[in-house]
Amino acid sequence: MMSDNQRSYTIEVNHVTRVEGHGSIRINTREGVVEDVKLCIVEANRFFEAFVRGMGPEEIPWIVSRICGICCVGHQLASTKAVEAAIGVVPGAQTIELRKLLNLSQFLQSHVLHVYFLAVPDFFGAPSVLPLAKTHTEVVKRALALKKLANDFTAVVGGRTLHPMANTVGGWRKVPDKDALAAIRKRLLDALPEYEATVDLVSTLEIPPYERDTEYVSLTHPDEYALYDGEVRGSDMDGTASVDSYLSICNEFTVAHSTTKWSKWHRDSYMVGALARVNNNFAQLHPKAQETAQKLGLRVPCVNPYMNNVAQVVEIVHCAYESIALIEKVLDTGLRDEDFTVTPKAGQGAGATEVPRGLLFHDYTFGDDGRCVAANAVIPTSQNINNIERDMKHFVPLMLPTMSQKDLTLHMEMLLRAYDPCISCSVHMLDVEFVGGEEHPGEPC
Amino acid sequence: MTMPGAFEPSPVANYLPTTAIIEEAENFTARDRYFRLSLERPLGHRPGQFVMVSVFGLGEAPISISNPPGDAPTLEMVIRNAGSLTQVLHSYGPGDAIGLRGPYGHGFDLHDFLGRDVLFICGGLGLAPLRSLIRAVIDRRGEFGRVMVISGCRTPAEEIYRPDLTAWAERGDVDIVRLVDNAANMPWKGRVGLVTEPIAGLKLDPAETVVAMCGPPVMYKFVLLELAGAGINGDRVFVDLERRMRCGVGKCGHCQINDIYCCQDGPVFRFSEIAHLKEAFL
Amino acid sequence: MKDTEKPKPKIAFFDFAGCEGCQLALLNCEDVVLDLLELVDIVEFREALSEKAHRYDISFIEGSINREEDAQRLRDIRARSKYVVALGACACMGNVQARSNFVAPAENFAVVYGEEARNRVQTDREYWPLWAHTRVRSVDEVVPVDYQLRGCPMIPEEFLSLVKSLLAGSIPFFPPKPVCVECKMNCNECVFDQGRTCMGQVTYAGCNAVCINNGYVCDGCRGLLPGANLDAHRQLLRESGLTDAQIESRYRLFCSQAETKHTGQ
Amino acid sequence: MISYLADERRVIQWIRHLAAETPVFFPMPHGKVNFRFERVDEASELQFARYRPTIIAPNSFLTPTKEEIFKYQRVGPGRYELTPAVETTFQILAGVRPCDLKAIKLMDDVFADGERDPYYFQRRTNTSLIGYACPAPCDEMAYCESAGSLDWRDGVDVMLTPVGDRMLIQAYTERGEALTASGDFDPCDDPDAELQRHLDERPKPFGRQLHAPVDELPAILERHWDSPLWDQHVERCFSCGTCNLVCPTCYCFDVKDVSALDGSSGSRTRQWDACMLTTFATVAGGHNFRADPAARQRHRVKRKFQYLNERYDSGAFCVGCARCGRQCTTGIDIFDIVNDIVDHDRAAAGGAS
Repeated sequence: MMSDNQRSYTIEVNHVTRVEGHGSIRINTREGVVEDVKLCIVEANRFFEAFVRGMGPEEIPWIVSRICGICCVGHQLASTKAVEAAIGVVPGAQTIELRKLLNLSQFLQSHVLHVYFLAVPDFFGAPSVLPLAKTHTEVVKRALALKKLANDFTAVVGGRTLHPMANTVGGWRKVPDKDALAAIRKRLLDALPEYEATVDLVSTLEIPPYERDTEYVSLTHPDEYALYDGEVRGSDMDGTASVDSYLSICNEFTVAHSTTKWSKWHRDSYMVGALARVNNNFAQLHPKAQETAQKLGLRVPCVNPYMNNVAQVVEIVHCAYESIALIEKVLDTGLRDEDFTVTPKAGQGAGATEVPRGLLFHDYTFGDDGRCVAANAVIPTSQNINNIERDMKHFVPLMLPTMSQKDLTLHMEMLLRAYDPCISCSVHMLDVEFVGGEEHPGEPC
Repeated sequence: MTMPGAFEPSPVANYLPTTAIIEEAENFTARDRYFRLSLERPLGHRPGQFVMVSVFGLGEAPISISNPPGDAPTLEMVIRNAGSLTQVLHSYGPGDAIGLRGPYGHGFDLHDFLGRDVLFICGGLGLAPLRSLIRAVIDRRGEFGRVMVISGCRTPAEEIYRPDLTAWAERGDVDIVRLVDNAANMPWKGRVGLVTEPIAGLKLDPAETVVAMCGPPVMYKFVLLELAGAGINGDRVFVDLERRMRCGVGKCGHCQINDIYCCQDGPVFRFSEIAHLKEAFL
Repeated sequence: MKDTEKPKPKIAFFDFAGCEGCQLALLNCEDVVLDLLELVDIVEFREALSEKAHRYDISFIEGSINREEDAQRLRDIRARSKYVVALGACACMGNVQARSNFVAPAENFAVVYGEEARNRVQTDREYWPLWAHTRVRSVDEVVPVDYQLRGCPMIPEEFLSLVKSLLAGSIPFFPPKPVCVECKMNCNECVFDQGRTCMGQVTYAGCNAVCINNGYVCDGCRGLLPGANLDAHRQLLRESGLTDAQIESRYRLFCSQAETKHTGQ
Repeated sequence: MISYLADERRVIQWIRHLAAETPVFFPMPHGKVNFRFERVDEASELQFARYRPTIIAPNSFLTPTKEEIFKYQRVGPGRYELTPAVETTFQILAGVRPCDLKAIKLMDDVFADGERDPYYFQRRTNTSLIGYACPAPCDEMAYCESAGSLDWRDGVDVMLTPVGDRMLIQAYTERGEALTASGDFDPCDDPDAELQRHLDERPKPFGRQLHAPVDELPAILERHWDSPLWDQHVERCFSCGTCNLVCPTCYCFDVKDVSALDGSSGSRTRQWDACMLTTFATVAGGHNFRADPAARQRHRVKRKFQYLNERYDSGAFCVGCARCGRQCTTGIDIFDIVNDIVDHDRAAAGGAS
């Protein structure tokens, strides 16, 4: 009898669950040999970069926030920075601190969501978080409580949780209530044991041991662990590159067999996200986060993409401590309503910020009438896709001899989920294909 | 600082419903459901009054009282499925509990009808409140002249209180005219037409007749014209008006027509007293 | 007040073209998520779980319908659902992306994917999926919709009130009134008094005027109120200094579908 | 009645002193051009000189925009326990202008009519009013004198009347006497003379003037039920209800239940409603008794100048604060509507004679 792995088969996972947006994985194997690996983005087009043309500067961040619900804060911040660069607006110190808080709150929210709701069920062998509500009630309750805390944090700083409206080009429309902000700080302090419990939970998970070295790309900042601002750093380089040069960082290139643009920098592909940030900027993490990394066995440089989940937990701890300190600072300085007006004018500018899934670039050009004439957004997932494909191409032949089709499918889904891909954000990805070299035989999906 | 007259919690009694249990429920039509509830004590109501019916979680709706006044600790009503609350009430049956407060409003005064010929004009669900008065009149049949009931609805399937209408007709001392706008190929022994049509045929004595009417908003104008044509004076016509009522006690403003509150000053009015209110009739 | 036991209704979530923020908004109802699970069976929720079912009591549809294949999938969902609820602005009215309907799909593709991609569409079958985009449609342009949960994002309180209503066997009702009502009850200074302009006068309320409460204006993400006095509103914007082009742009930010829906653009 | 004199600085000190012990609400600048009643704290800037009627009238402290009237809790099959809401917090509304004082008096009449409304009166009982007599119209929109509310002081505990650069402080009630006792004010021997000075110093006429005395308006309005003016004045109307919501004599409400997810507990609430909203007069079957915006506008205007004064025998229910005209985004002003009707009525009468 032929073993599972000797047969020819196609693994198809249509509409991969527990990721943002719609993607499908297809792996063809013939007599134990991987013929092709293919990730299809089945998300419908929404043409953000096309339809924002004609909008005014203040409308842009507000509308492109809608690229993605889960990354809305990141899209808003990166686009706000890009618009400010384009029309020469410099926000005040208070605004920058509030933006950092907004960003931290989103990291806390997104990482908790990803670790507990999207990744952990795999490790518990559960199809979703819902059955865990019965079997691991405290875990689910903790997840919900931590998520609520992060959401309330976003709402206090930004006005509401999703598509917040307080941040705008040049300043803050309504500064947060100081009592509400103090209350968030207190809740974060009270939640420290819960974050610790999250670390303990993740320390019990068995992370698949696969390793593949790649280039790690993130922002980096001389004074702090770069999340809101910085220059771009690749792990293969000395020094940094400016955000303005993002096009030559992503090096978006077209491949003959795919309609999407792929990214590569110093090597064939690179990785962005929590693992890339932790690898590049480990020394600037909060000491407690560094302790966490040690506890969870994350030693930099770490080249196991499944460890991205662990890196997220390290960042959860970092963000919690960082938020507490920053709120304290903001409250000590005092919040005041700022007067700011924005005058539309012609210009071009790019902006970047780290979002939970990695490095995000936005770029806008405004015409003489102050209306947008060109827009571009390069999202973390599109930068990662090339790297995910290379991971899969590397790992599938390694696993094929020992793994059942079912396990292989699960591991490929877990790999994809480890990257926390955000396909909703796929503003200009279409039919991304992972092909084993030659023209692939599959149907367009 | 102590404040003269301050810090005294007022006793809060109004707006609080009491609970009553449904004893009997029956679908009269596809959208009208009959309920009989047992109460702790008699309502003490007059015909034409209404109660506020509560379903906790959904709110309240004003519902007409169908049973005659008296000593029975009972409430009968017909509820039309016409909104979020009434839709839920339609799933209720014997044993289920609902909240009640009331009775509210000014109803009919039997003294206005005593010794007279009485004509009831009911359109559709309008029979529900008028049944209370019809029953009160029939209970004291000897104290009235002619008793006539015109009851109309759109189709035979929409007639409510059918057994009552049949029983009153069988008495022989009440003239019952049952009619539908459209028999729509359904078995129907009554007449086909609008409630205005039989009025002329009743050969009313304008000096002796008192009219009580209730029906959909569109009915009033035409009936009132017909009654005027029959020589019936506006001060002998009593109308029961439907309005949106949220509080039942003359505060919420929804049922206001000019300077009157339908809930508090009505819903029963002597036509001559509100004939000048242009918003009262379509 | 009825105490009879009923089987738990099956609730499903399906997402089409959108940011999935409305599903996230639901996950954000942390206080009630577990209570909700006691009362209903969530049988499809791709963003959070992998489970599936075949018949649904309530299907929540998130996102706009941009391709015929999506329309087919939606029709199939409709056929298997007792109630279909459009969840959020994309499903209710196409949302911001409906603005792309004013431009031919080929031009949009050229802007986003480049001229080359547009040209190859005609010869290379790998590019055929590009043609799949028809136009941005709301859910009710494709199948009958029972209820709408408006807003970008939808308002969790409205979601819960809809679920409560349906669980109680009642009819969910969202009163048709403009945002001004909620804005005034929040004692906000009118946006026009601040020298700015607002869509609140003609926008369906239910958001508690959250944007104005937080120092912004209303951009109409909950859609135009049926019967709203749009002529007067356009005149008001004109008097506030907006050009006709700016007024159109304002309307097209979230409510462009109202213009294109019946013209088949 | 006890009367005092003090300068404004001392009066403000006194209000701050009261606020240290009791919640005090005072009209304070809000946004670019507006005011609203806000709770006085150490940082509050209190002054009387600049004022424009607050966005929402102070009656929101007596009938909140949304209030719970009782809680319910299921205690068994079909059995519910109801707990009525009881509000016992004592509060002071200070700097309340005569237009709003009259409106509060009118609300007292409304909520006492028929079944006395306990929720209103428990707040009313626990609210002290410190009024302030306007020395000048708050802006060019006000028509309080014409509406008959300018000299209103019924219902106040304390009335503050500016006279020259000082203030006459009069305690009208026992509670007012208790409040002013802590003021350390100079006694005033001849308050009537001071009041007269205040009146003499006031501009005449005071603010805009209606084209007919308010007591003639019911009859005039009655003659113009079918006037085309009603349609003209809603051409730019959004039916947004702003005019109702900012009106100190609008009190209509809707009743709603807010329940827990499983329906076992919750509360019954009432919240402000507005007769200009399209579905205000829609009944369960779907019929709308005032579907046309002009009919709703007519109802609103007649309610303020005819219906309610007829019902409560109280004079006009419009107090001339002009909030509705000021807050209307398209500038629809009840003052203009009424004057338009009056002018047409006069013109028609002139034409007939």
